[in-house]
Amino acid sequence: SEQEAAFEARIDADGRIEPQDWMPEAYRKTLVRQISQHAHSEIVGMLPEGNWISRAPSLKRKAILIAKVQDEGGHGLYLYSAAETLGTSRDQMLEGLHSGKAKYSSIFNYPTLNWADVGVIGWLVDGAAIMNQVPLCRCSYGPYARAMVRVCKEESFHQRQGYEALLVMMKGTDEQRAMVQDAVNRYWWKCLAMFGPPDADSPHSAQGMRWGIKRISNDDLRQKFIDATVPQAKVLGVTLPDPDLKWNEARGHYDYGQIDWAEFWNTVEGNGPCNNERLATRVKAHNDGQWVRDAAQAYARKQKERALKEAA
Amino acid sequence: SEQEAAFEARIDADGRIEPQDWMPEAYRKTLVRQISQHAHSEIVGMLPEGNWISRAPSLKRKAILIAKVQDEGGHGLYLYSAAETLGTSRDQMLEGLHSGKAKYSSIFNYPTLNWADVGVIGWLVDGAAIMNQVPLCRCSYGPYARAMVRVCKEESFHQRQGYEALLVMMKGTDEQRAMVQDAVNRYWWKCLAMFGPPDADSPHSAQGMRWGIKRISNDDLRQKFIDATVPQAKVLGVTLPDPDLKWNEARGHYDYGQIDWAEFWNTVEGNGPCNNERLATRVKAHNDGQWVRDAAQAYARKQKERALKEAA
Amino acid sequence: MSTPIDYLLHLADNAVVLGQRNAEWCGHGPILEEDMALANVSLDLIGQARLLYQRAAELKGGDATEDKLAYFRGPHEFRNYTLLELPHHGALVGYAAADRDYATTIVRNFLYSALMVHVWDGLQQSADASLAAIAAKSLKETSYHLHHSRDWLVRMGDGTEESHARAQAAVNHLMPYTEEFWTTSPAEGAAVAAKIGIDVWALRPAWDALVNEALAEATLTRPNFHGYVTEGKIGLHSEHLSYLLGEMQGLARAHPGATW
Amino acid sequence: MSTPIDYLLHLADNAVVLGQRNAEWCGHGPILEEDMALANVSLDLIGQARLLYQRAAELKGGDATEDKLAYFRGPHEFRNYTLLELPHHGALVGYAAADRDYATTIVRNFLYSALMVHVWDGLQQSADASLAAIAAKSLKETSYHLHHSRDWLVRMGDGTEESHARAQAAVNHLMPYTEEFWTTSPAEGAAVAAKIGIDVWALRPAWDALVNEALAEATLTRPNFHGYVTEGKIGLHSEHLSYLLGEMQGLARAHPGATW
Repeated sequence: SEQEAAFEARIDADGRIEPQDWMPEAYRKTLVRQISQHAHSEIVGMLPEGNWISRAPSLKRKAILIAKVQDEGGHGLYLYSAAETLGTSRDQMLEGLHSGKAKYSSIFNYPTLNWADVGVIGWLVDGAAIMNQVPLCRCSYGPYARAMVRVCKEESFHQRQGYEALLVMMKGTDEQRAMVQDAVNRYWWKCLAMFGPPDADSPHSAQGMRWGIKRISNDDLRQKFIDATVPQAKVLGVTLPDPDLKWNEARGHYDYGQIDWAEFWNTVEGNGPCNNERLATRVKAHNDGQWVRDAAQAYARKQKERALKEAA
Repeated sequence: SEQEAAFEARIDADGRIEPQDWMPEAYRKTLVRQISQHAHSEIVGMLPEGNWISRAPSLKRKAILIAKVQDEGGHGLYLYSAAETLGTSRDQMLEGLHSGKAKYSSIFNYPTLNWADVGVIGWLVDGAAIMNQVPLCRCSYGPYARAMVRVCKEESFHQRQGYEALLVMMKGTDEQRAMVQDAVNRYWWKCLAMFGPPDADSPHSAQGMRWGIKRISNDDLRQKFIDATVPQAKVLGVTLPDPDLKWNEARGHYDYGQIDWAEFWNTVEGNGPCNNERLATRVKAHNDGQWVRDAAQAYARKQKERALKEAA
Repeated sequence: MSTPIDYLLHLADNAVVLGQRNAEWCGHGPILEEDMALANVSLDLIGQARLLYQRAAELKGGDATEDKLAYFRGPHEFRNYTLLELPHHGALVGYAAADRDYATTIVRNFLYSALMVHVWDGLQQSADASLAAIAAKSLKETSYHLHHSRDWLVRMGDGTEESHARAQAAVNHLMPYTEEFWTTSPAEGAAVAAKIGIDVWALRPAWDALVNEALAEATLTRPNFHGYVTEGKIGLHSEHLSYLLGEMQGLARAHPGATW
Repeated sequence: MSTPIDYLLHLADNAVVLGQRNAEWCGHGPILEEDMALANVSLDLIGQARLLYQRAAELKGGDATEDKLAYFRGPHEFRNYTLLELPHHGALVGYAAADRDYATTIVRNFLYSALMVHVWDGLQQSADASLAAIAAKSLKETSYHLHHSRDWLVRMGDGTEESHARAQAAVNHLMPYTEEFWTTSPAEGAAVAAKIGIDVWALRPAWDALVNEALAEATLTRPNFHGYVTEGKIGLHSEHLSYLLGEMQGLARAHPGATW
């Protein structure tokens, strides 16, 4: 069709698609799925870090952590709004999350077991997320691209904060250093898996590339992340738990070991250590909050009625 | 009436009244009120000490405390049973507690704020309770008297355990000693009030004495408690927070200062620091447990029906 | 401790304890916007606490720091209003477990911020210039907290039958704790005498007006007071504070020499 | 740490953590008799933990004591099954607040004691005579725990519609955690090799039979397992243990040198 041709031409010219523009249903669906999944990840991602707010070991770190978790809520808001421009309501998206139909980043299905996890999530998890997200700032769908610009800016800030917190801990006591190493041991491989399956096993990527939603392949992003992170680990003084990790002069990249994809898929399918807890907590918060949302709606309705009566 | 004369004669001869015996309604009512109030005190009294089980600073103290709180539950059970022999069911008594009609010892309306409170409750609160309760072992109503024999034996054990725990703390660090002194400061006056209003203001006592339910007056018991406790406080090395407390050679007793009866009555009337919390906690436990009790009843009914069917 | 320090600790402990409580909703709020709003309230309060502790540490000298004051004092040394340490549910003993109730949270934030807008306003004239500066900053934040909680109080009271009942229950539960506002602790008395602190008693009519007006708009009833006046600000707390501080301080205390 | 010590700590940590959880009901039970029954279970478990820690401290030597082992090790050093540290409610994150659910408590006590009657039975033949003696004592206690929890499991499952639903939900929630029983930790492997410990894997058919029979009598369904096998016994816990230990250890750690 003519519309389709115009859409394709815009995509080919690296132009932006805006909400009022015509777009193929598959493009719309792919975006809603991806953006809502991203929004859900921000919201569920508040839980593992939120777990340490009450116990932060200094008031400064407590404030930083609250602000960070609050930012994640903010990212969730931008992203839900971006997805809403595609005709899906926040309630519909939440229904998808709560029923288990929609996914969120599997990294949040692991527990935060010591205070250093907070720093490591900033450094590695946010670091990996940024690698994934920076290309999305050039995504073909305008509202998503613009949301991602803001998200990436804040995520970079979080990443630096996380790394800085770890630097301070590594300069501290033996126990503090052990906490950092323990957290790195538990999170390193999970972060590598965040880039998704190897390119060879990633059939959806091609269409995403074609549409300008995905810009760089999983394996390339993963390699980029590893290459950037290894020197940071050295500065920090932690060991990355991969005996196969070494510089390959010929490739100009770090080689690395085998990712446990069986474990990854098992967690994605709902069988990770915290899947049930994360989802049930979101559902409980939503259900427990029903009366509050009802109250706000009832009050707004009453106010409207009163205004109408007065006007009459 | 003839029955009444027989009852009076039995009382005068210091004999025992048993459940199957005739008794005046007022006697029955007084006993139900007193015994159920005593039972409620045991149950509500589990809460202030229960507050420290999870935080007991050694496993030995944790075990001692659990056993003690469990004993209190046991006392509640004997006492509810004793009251049931007078024709009032446990459910009826609990309904009285939960609706706020029935009272319990006001001493449990104060918070337990540090670990030493546990020891002080053993030493002073149980100590005062024993003073009150030992005469009840000779109470005219048989089931109550027998329950009290068992209760008093266990309470004496608790009192010694509490005192012993405080002795260890007083031999410990400055902070431990400060905890003990702080707990004594908060509990001393409340314990003196446990014996009830001065004899001059205690109109119910006469009938209770007449019936052999009450044996010793409030002021006499209070004096006895003070005389017994002052030397213990000296051994312990704590200061009792009463500047007027001193030995009166002439009386052969310790003189002591003014009890704040306004505060006492205010707390009895429901306005102490923890009245709402204690009662609401009991009510919540009861309500939250409804489905469990329902399940047990439903299952018992089904089992009975099955047995009948099989027999048929 | 000397007067201004004790008074600063009262203000700081209020802020840190309520900040700790508000942050508990993070990730559990009734709607995403409220998660963020309460995180914001919490951040403001923690920020206020930091400035106040820093000033107290400065006056105290020696090796005092904001974190020493926040993390290494026991419950009996804390000087916050008892109101602020209560969990987010109705009256229950310290070791009870229960769902959080948003009405309790909102009503408490309202009752406290309705006081603090006046306290901070007055403290802008404190003889302690640092405190005056903290007050000016805190006043702006607290005005927002008051707006936020008042809006929700009205929505809940004049919302559904359930929300009205919950809001009224929270008001009944919490209002008695506000009586502590109107007693004068030694620290407050001395601070007022030194023109460092503010006479809270004088703020009562303004607070009453603010509260009564909001309750009326929310179609809620103000319960009569007949009860126990709490004494958190002289260090006599409820059973709840030791749990709150145990959780807040545990990690810091497990690593006494550490820097974070 | 050496083998027998690690193994003893696994057994002791199991007992202390579940003892701590059971005691949380004290004063909050559904009926007075159950308050007392759970206090009793808790007392037995704390008693078992004490004997096991004492034996471990003896083998460890130096200044080790039961309380040092219970109060001064961190969550990552605890070797209990993850099952035992979970709060008394359904799946929720570590800092969620919720009412306690008695079905969760009962189902957990059942699943654990159904294992431990066999473990203690076998350990009566341990090459460590102290452990064998502890096992004989613990077997009697655990048989009572099994009876108690099994009785209630059946009552709940075959009681009302609500109790059935709650019991089934608790079974669905907790059963996956029992998979941890059947893996062999290094400490267990070494203890078995040294004839000090017992091969839990070999107990699986007996446990299955006990569990399946009870579930059938309770008209409850056993869920299929497909999931994550927890690793508490090698020190990788859920988010819940650090809260439990924070509360349990806080006071003792605030007074490191003190005797109680």
